[in-house]
Amino acid sequence: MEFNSIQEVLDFAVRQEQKAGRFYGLMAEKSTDVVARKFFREMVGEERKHEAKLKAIKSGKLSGFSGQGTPQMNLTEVLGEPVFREDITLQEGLIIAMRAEKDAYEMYEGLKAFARDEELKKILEGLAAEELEHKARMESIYDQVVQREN
Amino acid sequence: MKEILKEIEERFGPIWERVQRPKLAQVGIEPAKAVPLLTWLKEHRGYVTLVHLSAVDWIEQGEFQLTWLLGNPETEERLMICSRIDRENPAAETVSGLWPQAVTYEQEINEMFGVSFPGSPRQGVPFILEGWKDIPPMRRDFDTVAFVEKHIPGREGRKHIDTRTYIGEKFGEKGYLHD
Amino acid sequence: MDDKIVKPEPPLGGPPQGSRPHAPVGDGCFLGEEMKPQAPSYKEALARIKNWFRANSLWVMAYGTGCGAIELRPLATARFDMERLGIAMRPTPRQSNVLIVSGYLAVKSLKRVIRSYEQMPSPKWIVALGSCTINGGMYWDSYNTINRLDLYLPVDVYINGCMPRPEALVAGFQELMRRIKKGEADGWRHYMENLDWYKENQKKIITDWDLPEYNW
Amino acid sequence: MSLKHVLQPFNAWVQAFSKPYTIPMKDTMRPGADRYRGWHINDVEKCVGCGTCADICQNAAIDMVPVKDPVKGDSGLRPKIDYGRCCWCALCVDVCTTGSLGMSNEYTWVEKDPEKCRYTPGVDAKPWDGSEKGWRQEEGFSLIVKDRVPMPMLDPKERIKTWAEVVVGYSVEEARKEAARCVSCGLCVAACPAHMHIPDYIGAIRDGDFEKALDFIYDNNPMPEMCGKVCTRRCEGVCSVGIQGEPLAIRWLKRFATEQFEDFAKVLHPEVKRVGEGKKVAVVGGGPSGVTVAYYLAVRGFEVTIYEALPQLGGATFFGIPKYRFPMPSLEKQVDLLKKAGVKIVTDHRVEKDEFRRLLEENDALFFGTGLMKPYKLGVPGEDLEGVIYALDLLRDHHVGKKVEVGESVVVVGGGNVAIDASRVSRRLGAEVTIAYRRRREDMPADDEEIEDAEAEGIELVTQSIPLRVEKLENGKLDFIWGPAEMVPPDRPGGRPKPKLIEGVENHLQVDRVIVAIGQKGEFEWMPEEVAEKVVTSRGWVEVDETGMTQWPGIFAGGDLVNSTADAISAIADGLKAVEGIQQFTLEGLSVSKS
Repeated sequence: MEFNSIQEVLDFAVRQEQKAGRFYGLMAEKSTDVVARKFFREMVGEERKHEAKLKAIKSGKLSGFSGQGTPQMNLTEVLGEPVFREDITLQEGLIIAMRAEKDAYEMYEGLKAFARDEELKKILEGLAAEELEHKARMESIYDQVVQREN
Repeated sequence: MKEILKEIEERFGPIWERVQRPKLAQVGIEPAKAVPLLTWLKEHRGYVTLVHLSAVDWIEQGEFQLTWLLGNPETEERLMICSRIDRENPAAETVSGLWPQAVTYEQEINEMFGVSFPGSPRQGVPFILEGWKDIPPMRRDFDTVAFVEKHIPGREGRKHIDTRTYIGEKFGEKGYLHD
Repeated sequence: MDDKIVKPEPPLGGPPQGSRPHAPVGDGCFLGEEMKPQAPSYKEALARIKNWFRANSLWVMAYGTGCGAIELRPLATARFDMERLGIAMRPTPRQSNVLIVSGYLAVKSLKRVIRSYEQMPSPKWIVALGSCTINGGMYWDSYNTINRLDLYLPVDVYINGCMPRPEALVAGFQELMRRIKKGEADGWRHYMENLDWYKENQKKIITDWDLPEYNW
Repeated sequence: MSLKHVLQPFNAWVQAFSKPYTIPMKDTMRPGADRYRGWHINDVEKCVGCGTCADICQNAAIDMVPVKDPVKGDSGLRPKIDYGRCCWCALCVDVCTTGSLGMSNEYTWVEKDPEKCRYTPGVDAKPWDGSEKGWRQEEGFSLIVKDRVPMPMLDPKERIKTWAEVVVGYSVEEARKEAARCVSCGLCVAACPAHMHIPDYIGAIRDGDFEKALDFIYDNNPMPEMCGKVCTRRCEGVCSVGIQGEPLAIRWLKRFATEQFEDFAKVLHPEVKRVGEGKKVAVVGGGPSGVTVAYYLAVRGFEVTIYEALPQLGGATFFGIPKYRFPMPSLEKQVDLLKKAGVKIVTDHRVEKDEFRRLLEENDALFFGTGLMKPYKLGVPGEDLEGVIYALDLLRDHHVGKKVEVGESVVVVGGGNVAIDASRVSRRLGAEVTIAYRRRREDMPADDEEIEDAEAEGIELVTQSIPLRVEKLENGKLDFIWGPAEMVPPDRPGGRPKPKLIEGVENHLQVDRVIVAIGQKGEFEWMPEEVAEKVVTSRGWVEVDETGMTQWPGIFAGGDLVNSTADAISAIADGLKAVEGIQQFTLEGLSVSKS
């Protein structure tokens, strides 16, 4: 994959978010567990928000990415790799989401290596950081919901 | 002290007694015999000093207790003669004939407790209280704080909040068995 | 006895409002003097000089009403030596111009204090010592002591403490002197002008009222 | 009379030039001694506004006045001192629970306006603020009794051999002595989720009136014996006596009061109000929240039926809490009162979808508090191996009387009360126990006391350990592999620090069982789709409004499903909220606004 302009990169990123959104939408439709279903629906909304943010950047309304710096817990690396089933639980759903964000992060990191333009590199870096932030947020939710330790 | 207590018992009939310290004893006696006992003690046993005369309000028993504290300057022994009188229409015999200083004590007890000593010269003459209209203030059924709140103005503008109640109200403390 | 106390008009302690138009500062100190509406400047200067003299000769009536009387003794000793400040003890009210209410005041004493105060020649000042004179102090729930002095007599200076130390007393006298020099210490005038209010309060608490009615 | 007599007085002028005998004016004004009792100072940040100073003041010189909004552990009140009353006895300083109140060594204050002789130290600025000198509470001396009456307990070596209750309980003398330490400030009332009348029942215990104490206790807690034994006791965390000393043993005192009576029904005399007559309420789930709703509605005349899936009411307090902490007879005593109050109890009965719909139709309101009954999984490879079990299952099986095998050694993953309970039960079943916890010891949600007890019983604690995977070994044992973690700061204020895995390090632990106790979730399979869709959130819990009602009008919820703390007293608080809500809903038909 090769990008020639920032616009192209952002278009690609928007498509990625849309893809993810569709994926969560599909899972929300299929799953039987009420909690998982609600979670996936929430994720669809999340992805829409990301999409809107990217579009805002593209049209120049937003100047750049701003990560909140949520600390990483490296949970994604430890946990197993659940696959989608109809009776998927919130826990597995969260792991899937964590992994998806991680994959996206790795993809942008990989793309960065090919970018020749400094500007492009910067925007890819921003995208990667954004995805990393999403991953950390998922981990944080996992930590609060699943590992409540009561 | 033992001998004199024994002698009192022999002469004046049953008494209640307690030796508090080697040279201090307490004797309880019925009111009618109190003044004869005091007289006898002064005239015949050297208890020539009236150290003190005081009263105690035993509101639960419906009695006032009068205590004459006598001193024997020679032996340095002291004797407390206690006598309980009825709280309704309290009166006792005066000892002002024996000890002139008793007049002041009797005047004060008359004012503070409302115990009258018929024959004592300054009964009913204001001593510490002037123009007192309430019940005598040393009686235990006299509510000092209520009196002060009613008659003696203090500074306004103070408001104390009880922490316990305040917290209960602020945090919505409720009871479900009782209202 | 009525439950409610009448509120003073004008406010307690402060100089009376309205009733004394353009009076010269610190003047009009002897009995029966008419307050003149005009104040020529030489009179003002004279008043200032008078006040300076008054401030430096405080003659205290030796009358202890409560525990604070014990704190007055050291003032006469070598450490505090109040005479160097012009403060001297006087045995009768007619010779003194400062009344110290040294702590709690029984209703019975209050009557004597009022009588003494009224016999003192103007200008005269009251110094109140300790908590008891402010709001009753530790005798706040006692049946025969008053809780606040300012209802019955005009106080010029309060010295806080229970009891205030002699040092605080010296500081209090210095404050009184400062106020006299500035012409601010006019409690006596307040008393004269609000006599009815003071008398009403006094009569409420002193039930066997037999004080003479002074005419000034 | 000669000239001499006339001139003699003027001789005194000679003295004008001699050295004065008096001390110079500048030296007469001495500062107060180092421990002089002058004007008050107060460290308002340290002060919690307990009002003990105002209570002890014999002159009624201290008013508690509001200076900020009250929060838990701080009444928001601060002492305002009237110097028209103060006599500088310093009892207020000596009794101060926090040691914040002190006195400066300043003592001079001349005032024209007597109204000004009143101020709030620390709030109203004064020249002597921050004074170093002056009266302070003396080190080691206090009018507050700082030491708690020790609670007799079984020896750790003895107690792992038996299921007997570890805590023995106070005697009458001990309890009254402990109760006498209370300063009745009420800070505990704010901290208690159910806002129990703590100072009142402690006062009744102090006075020896245990019936009155029980009456206060039962006024808003229908499972006090349980709370007296296993409560998380947030009250003790904010106890003002505990700031400088040990907090009041509030939990043990409650336990003492409830232990004085065999049959609560004989002692309690609730005013039975017939307000709810003719109204029916179904309660699904017999845990603390359900019991609360049932009891208080029953005494108000409602017709209440509880449906419970397990053979006994009590919910997590029945199947979760081991009997060495909360014995069965204590629970039965409380259930017994419920029966006497007229609550119908249906045990061993699981409500399913159709029945739920029917209950909804037949009753005026429905409450569910089904709790967190399912464990979350570890989420790591190898967790489906035989030998990996869940703490909840272990505890439940043990309490309903099934035989449980844990082998010789176990590792318990988790750091909450469930993890500690599972470890102590395993210890009593004869295993060597290790607790593997992700965070540090001080971050453990479990009770500190519980952790100490567990350690005393020989349970090992391995902190900052993140499970990586579980493998089966050839000798039939399990290999529990974990990696160390470092702590990173929390992402939200007030959150706990988070463990971050240090990658590349693996530690091994050979065990017979891996017991998972990382967290629990609620289950909603029994609930009709349309209801679940409306009331359940995307995090797996249930949202309710301030009356305890869910998004579905007429359905109320409470307990672990609803609150974030997941303890019994919060469940009871939820129940109380729902009692009010249900009463409003059924009697006044109030539909609470949804926001």
